[in-house]
Amino acid sequence: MEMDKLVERMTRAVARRTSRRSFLAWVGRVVLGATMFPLLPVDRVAAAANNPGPNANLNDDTACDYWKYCAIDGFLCSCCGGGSHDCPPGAIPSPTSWVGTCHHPGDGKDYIVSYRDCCGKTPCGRCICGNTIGDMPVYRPQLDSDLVWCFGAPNMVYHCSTAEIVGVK
Amino acid sequence: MEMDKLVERMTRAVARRTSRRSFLAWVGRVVLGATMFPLLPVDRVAAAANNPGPNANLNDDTACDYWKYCAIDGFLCSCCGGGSHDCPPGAIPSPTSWVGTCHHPGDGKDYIVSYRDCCGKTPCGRCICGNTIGDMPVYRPQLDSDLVWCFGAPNMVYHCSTAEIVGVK
Amino acid sequence: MNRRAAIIAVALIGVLLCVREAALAELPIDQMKTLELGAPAPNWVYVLDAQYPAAMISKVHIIDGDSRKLLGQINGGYLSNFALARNHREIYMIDTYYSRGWRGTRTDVVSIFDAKTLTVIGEIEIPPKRILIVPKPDTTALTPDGRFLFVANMTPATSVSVVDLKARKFAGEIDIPGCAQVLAAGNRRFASICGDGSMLTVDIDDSGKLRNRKQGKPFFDPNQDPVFDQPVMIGARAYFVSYHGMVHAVDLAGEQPVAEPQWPILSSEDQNQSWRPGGWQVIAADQKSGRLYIMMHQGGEWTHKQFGKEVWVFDAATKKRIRRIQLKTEAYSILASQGDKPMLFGLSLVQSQLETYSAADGKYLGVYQGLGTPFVLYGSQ
Amino acid sequence: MNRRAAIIAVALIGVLLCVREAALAELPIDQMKTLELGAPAPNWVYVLDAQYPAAMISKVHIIDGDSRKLLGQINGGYLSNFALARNHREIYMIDTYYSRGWRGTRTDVVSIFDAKTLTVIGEIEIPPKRILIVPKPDTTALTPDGRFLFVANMTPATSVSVVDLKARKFAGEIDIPGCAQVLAAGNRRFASICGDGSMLTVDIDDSGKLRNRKQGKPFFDPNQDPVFDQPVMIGARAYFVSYHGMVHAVDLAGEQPVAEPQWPILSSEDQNQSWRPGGWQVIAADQKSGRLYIMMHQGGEWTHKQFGKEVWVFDAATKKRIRRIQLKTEAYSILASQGDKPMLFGLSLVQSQLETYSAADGKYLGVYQGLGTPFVLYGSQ
Repeated sequence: MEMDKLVERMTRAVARRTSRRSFLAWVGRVVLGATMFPLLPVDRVAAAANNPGPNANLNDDTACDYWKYCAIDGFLCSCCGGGSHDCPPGAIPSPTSWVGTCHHPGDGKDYIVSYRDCCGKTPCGRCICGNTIGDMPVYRPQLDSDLVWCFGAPNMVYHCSTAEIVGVK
Repeated sequence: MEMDKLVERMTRAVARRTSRRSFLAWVGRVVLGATMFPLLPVDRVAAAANNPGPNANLNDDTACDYWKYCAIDGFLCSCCGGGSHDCPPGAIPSPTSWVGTCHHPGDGKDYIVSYRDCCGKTPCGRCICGNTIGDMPVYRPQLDSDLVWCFGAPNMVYHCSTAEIVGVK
Repeated sequence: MNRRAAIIAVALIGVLLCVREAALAELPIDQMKTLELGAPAPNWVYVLDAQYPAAMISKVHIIDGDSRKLLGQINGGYLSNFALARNHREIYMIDTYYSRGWRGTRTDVVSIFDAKTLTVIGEIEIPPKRILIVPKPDTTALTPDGRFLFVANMTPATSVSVVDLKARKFAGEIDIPGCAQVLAAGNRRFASICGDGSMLTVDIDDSGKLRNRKQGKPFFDPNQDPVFDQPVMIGARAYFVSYHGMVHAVDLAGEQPVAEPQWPILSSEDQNQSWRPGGWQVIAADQKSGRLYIMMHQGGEWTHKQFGKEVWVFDAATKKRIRRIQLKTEAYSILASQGDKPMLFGLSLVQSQLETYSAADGKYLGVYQGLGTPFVLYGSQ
Repeated sequence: MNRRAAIIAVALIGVLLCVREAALAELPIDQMKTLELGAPAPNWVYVLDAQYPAAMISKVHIIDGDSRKLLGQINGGYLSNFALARNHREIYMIDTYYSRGWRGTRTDVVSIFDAKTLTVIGEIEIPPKRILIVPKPDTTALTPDGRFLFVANMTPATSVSVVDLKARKFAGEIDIPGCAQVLAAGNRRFASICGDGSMLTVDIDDSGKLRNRKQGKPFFDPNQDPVFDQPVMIGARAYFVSYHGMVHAVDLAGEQPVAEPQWPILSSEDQNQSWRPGGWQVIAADQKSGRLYIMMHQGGEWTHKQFGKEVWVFDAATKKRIRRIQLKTEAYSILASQGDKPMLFGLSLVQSQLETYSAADGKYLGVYQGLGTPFVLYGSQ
């Protein structure tokens, strides 16, 4: 039954949801004068990223194996009225996020992807997509996928997850 | 899967939960000077009650077919840390309720039963037991089983349902 | 958080710029934003999800019936109700909140959403008396001109809160002793269903105050054959169906409520097969064609909340049955859309899904799943 | 409502009395009341249910592990935490609420429940900074004497809110830069885990103010083999298990945190079969016997949140494995009770159920179902 599948996806999801292990967030913390957490060099973040490589799907951004989602963790905004890098109506992009690196099988390049949460509504509940590669405990918050990472957003209620290309490695 | 059964019971439940169609409640309304709803004579209430008669179970008050539950509607407090006529710890008996009449297969008597909600906590979610016999639309609120009938309780949040013997017919 | 938000945002921009310097990607850099809803289509449907068992936070799923895709979601409070402005500019959630979620001080508000951005643009506090009941469409009504919102109250004494949406304020409360719920029967009129089987119409003035009330004659016997309390409106005419399958039309536009002669939806053969109307949102209508859609099941006395396995289509004018539509999955609520290609929606509470059918021929079109504990369907027109 | 409640109550009593006059039943008239909890038993377990997807209202199910019956429930807010006083007089929920359920002003409070009546007897407002994370036991800690409650904050800067439960007030905030979470390491001491692989101990005075802090030496390398951040305490000694199966014991009672030499739970054969610790609440302990219970699964790198299919029992003193317990259903969290007949609890998130086992021999005893989305188990001792 769908409800049951949904609940299962939800509950599994909760185990590995939200937080964006981000050097952007780290920058946020620097600016906040709270930079006591060791910074992870980008290449370590890259190493921690899940890279489906040749298997990545290039077309369907509502699928968990979409190339840009190589390390996304949460409900896909693409299934919630948003897009792969757009919040659904009424949800606010968190100014803080986590960055991963995804390989594009088409052009062979590695892209730096910022995983930004959309906040301000209760969990969307659709297209849960999570993996725990590179996921660290809370003493490494910038790598902790269980935190609600809506710091700086109007409120701390998590709605869904996006993947924003911010550059090439 | 249990979760799924639970959700199913819940959702089915919601369709026919709570309200106590009560002449006690009616008395409440009289006192409140709001007695514009036609009073149902007790025998009509009796007629509206669901009477399992010979099949009623006399022992297990956590079962839906327990004799005293002949017209109960909601989550059984007996499964929620309460009893057949006791609220679970921390839940408050609603001063307003609905009255039904249940036949006791043992002594052959018809007992007047007051169905009082326990309020002040979110739905217990266990042992949903509901029937729609005698259930009326909201223009007959004293017979409407979809209302949250916690009028007079500290708040209007429904937790579970009890069945209190208040007399013999 | 605002100072911090600002600071973080600035830092973020800085970093993005640096990153962009280095960017030589074939793929462009994404520009993250928040989407807005496009122009509403006739087959959009708004599904009200009470989110049991948590129950204290409601959710509305806005779904495009044609593509069966989620367009967006909005939240509400405890057993909230929903209303959409006819001009599609605003959405209203009629909410109950407690200061500590499930305890503390109760506050009832009308939350005003921009219907395009789905952001909260205003809030009007109303008396903490709104009826708390499993969601029904007629616990709230919006006047056709969008000026006034009516909210049904029960304490258990019954009244209606009048909200002036133009002035953004609570305009007053009008008692409706012996009656319940609220239907919009004009720009300055609402109607309620009464315990004696009659209807009440109440006229208000431009300030939202009571002008006069008219009690109609009883048109059904609640003790013998009660009508479902969620009628469908065609213009200012309310169509009720009864537990035993009689249709009652009540004209609410005149001096006082006037009921037309009732007519049966069940043939003697139907009765022998114990067909009955039943479910939650039992009756729907196609305004243009004047067709009525009624959800049916087979059962005995007091089975009025059994899930429906068929939808029967009637012509309200000829009072004849036009079609029987088999539902793929038993439904608890139905709705008909109002476009040129009207759609029939079947909402399944237990399966937590919405099925779409062609209203013209009953053809099954598809399903949308994962709707929580959904009770009520609202159309975009 | 109070005036009304009183009036209704009076009316009610009146009616009950009348009815009683006429009562000649063989069965006595019921006297409705609200029950209270009896004396807590060692096998009572408190299950924290985050109630996803609604998420804004938490629930704690209090279950008697012996009878597998529900004793009562209490509610909380958004991703709340739980703490039980050692003297069983009070229960604390560390809550986040928004003034409009899911929007509005955020308020964080410690809600104080009478542990016998489960009614709210007090509330202490704390800074709206508490860490919002999938529930973990060590986001909150209670001193053994029950005087102070520590609440872990993250904004994302980290700190600890100190709550004086005796004075019923927020005592102050202590920054723990570079560290996170909170463990009680004495009546005036808490400890946190730091990003460099060390631990921090912080001593407070009787007013809850910072007295001094000691940073221990790094005892693990977060980049090579991170430890799970939910250790189990035996006395003032914290036992951590790492992703790769090393046990680290850290003594938090001394002048500064001192780690003992790490030891492995995996033989080379275990490693060849790719056994690993994993889940959510991964490690538990029997205080008396000094036994450690660690949840295990078979998987590769980064499978640290895979559900566990076995629980391995180790003697913390001899560092030897005593037993392997097969779980009937894969679990996400485990707990050992502290009585004479210790019980092992296995909590299944997806199946939403709690399984009980004899900790002595691993015998499966039974299951309790219908727990929503449960994450964390708390014992009664």
